[in-house]
Amino acid sequence: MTTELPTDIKSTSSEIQIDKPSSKWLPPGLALQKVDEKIMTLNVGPQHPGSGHMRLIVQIDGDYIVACDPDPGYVHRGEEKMAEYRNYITNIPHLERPVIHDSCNILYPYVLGVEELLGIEVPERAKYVRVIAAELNRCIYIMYWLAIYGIFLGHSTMFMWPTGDRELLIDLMEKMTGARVTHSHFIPGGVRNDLPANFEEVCLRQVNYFEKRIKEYAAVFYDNPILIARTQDTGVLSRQDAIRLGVTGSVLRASGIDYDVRKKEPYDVYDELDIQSIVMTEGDAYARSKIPWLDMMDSCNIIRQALQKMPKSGSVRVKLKPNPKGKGFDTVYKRVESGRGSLGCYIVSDGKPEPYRLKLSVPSFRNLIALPYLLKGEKLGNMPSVYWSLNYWPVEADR
Amino acid sequence: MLKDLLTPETANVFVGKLGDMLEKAIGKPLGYAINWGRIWSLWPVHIETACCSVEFGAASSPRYDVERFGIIEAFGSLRQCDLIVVQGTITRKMAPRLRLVYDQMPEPKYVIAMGACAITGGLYFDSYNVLPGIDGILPVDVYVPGCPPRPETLIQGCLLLQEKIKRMKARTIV
Amino acid sequence: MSSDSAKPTTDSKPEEKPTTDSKPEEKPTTDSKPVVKKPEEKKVELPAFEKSISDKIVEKFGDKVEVAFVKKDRVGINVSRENVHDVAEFIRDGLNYDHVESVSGVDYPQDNEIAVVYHIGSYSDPSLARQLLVLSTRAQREENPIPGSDATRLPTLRDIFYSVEFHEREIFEMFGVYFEGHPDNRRLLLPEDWADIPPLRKDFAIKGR
Amino acid sequence: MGTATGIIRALNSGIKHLAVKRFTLRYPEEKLKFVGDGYQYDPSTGVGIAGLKGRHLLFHDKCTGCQLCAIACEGVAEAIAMVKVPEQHKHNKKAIMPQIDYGKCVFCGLCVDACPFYALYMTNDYELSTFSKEGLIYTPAQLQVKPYVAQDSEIIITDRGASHG
Repeated sequence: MTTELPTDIKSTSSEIQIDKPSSKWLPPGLALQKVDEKIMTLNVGPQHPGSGHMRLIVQIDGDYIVACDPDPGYVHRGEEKMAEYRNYITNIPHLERPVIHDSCNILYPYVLGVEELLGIEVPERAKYVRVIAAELNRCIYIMYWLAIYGIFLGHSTMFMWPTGDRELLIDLMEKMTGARVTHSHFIPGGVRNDLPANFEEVCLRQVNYFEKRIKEYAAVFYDNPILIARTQDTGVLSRQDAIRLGVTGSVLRASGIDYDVRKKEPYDVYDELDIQSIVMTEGDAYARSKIPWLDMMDSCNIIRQALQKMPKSGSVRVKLKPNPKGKGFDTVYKRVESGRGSLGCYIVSDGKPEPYRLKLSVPSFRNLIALPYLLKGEKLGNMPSVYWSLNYWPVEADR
Repeated sequence: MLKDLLTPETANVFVGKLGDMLEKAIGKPLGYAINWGRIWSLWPVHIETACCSVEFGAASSPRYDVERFGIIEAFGSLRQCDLIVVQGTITRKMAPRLRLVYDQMPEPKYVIAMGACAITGGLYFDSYNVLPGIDGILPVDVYVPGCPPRPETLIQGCLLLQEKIKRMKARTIV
Repeated sequence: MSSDSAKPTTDSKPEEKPTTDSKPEEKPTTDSKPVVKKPEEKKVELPAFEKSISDKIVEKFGDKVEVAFVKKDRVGINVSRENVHDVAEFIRDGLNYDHVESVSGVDYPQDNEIAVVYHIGSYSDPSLARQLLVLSTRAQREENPIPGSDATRLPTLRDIFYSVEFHEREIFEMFGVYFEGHPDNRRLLLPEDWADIPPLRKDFAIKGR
Repeated sequence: MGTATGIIRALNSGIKHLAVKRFTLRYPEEKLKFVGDGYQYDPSTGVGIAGLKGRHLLFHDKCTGCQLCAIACEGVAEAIAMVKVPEQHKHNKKAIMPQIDYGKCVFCGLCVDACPFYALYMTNDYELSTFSKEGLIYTPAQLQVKPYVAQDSEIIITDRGASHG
């Protein structure tokens, strides 16, 4: 089942006839809209294993999805507003909450941006520690994503194995930072604490074992004919449309565009490390689900390189003044490659200890736009695989 | 003598006393048995409300394997569930939906507030869109602190809930 | 919460007036003096490639556009709201930028304006992979906003960059900027019963602050 | 690869796991081993010491009641409140010490970073679940007690897979 690719993308979400808010207006889910005799409106979520913290309002004709209107915002917590009332240091625990299992990566652009605003030079060792933490966190994120992908497809083994194996890396992060998922480890000017004794050795051993483990997933999951039958040629996103929709991360690379921020705009020490960015050209759900898995092997490689090149001793943190502030009006936009794609942070400073405006440009929100487009014309049973293959984490999209 | 006692006036009293004795003899063990059944089949509703669901997933991973205790098994329909674990922040948009889910669950039902956001609002104490804790909308049985709580803390909370159910009267909740 | 939000915040002092009117000759902030090391003042020269991009835009539009800053990998352009559509079209067709990465609103109550900042990047042109073009425009700000039916309006860029669709919906609900021509100006993230002013405006005060 | 071979390969890969060691940590009986005694901070060098961010430990003989931890927490979670303590210390004129509400605390450790007198550390204690909200509020007297946390297992990687000792 392939999607008809229109030459000119029309609005998909706007085709659902939802009345403008009025006094009698009900939430779109509670008001049943009668569109056609044949077409039925179906609400998936927010309490549904296949949607998570968001709702998809789908209209189906028989088994085929006619239109889909995502309804995010169930975890909208106003991070950006609250950031305007907190200084650059106390913002740190807040800004990692949108993706707690990828918390180093979501904090990364913010920390880089604040360093540029304040003009702080980071010690060399701290840069390597950050890269290791970020890559470990990327693997932790992808493993959790993979586990839920398995559950979505009814593949329970693929829930158990990744959640189990990701504990190996969580254990490493816990040794490093003292918390399982919410590390609050990066700070403008370096990292909070140095690595514990003989961390390098333990890290190398566990990462090697981890890599051996994830290679086994090929037999049970990626080469599994049932998975291939369910995901191949499902939700195809062509190269041209991927560019126009402005998607990012694995979704983009599955459509044949070689774009990885670590490679194109290297931050910290990524320019000294050898990174392959994996590109596939099919653009279907199978390619989108395979790229993160290959990314993890790449991450293991990067961790090994970083462990080798890291200075064995030295400072990891520059001492900051209390309440650091920038000089006058300034803006900065920094981006990093997170587990889901390019993650940007736009900070407007007006010379106070608090940011004047802070905007997180999150990959989940950018990928969401592809969902109504991809689901159009798919079977309803393919909805979970297409939805989760977009690498979408609702808490992040809502912020 | 028995005949004297069993006058029509006192018969009602005797039957009532007999009922009380039966209640004491059978009711307590029966209640214990009912509770015993309940504590080993605490199945949660599959509702993720925020980011604590990551550690909730980790609790059922092979490392912690919370199903050893007969609790928190990943399960389908909310009409057959008796535990709701509120996994983190409840926003103003989510709150009516959470209550809707809770109301659809059959009695008896238990609530675990997981994470600082569910207990008091946590980090989001001054956010414009977050409820300061879920006490206002659901009766909470056990509080599991942390942001997010470690799986061990969640398991400990679940064991506390089992302990609590064991001491509850089985028939107070019909 | 609604009662708090009615009163304007006090921390937006008029003397610290943030303006984007900085000239391109001004030194880029990437080279701002570091606190810890490198205390020397060095002569700033603008990066050549970024300068050529901004020159192309200035050449085409003359004084309709204003170059806000030219930093490493970032070019900032300020446009008035009448010209933003034309400039964006030129950016797509003439300069090969093809998608919008982020759309942020910034509220400036002291200027009585709301800035909408588009960060535009390119996937199809490898030479532009590092670059981001920061296109900034400003909408008129109303003291008592009625989102959708007051003067806070901007032309949409959705027909040029399709990827702004959800971003512009977010700006609409968070700042009350109505995008004319956008087919789908509906609420996205906030609860359905939200009746307060758009929350990311500066005069919306959060609890206890 | 044909459909049948694919399925057989998948089954084979699963069956091999019967020989792999059990990864489960039997939690209430055995507990995880952590690095060090919990997260600590050295104000003189400005670098932390790696460790678990668990429940706090307050040294009454070092706390001066300067409220820096409460100020640090103000922007994060407002979990720390300064309360009167009955005991008198020469360095603590106001006789106030932090009281931590673990219903609000997010275990970020920024209060430990803020303390200039080595008075506030974090420990390995993470078993804090209670029946009531009030039970989560730890007074200075409760924070003084150093918890005993059994630490007896660690991930061990052998040829037969990873396990907990």
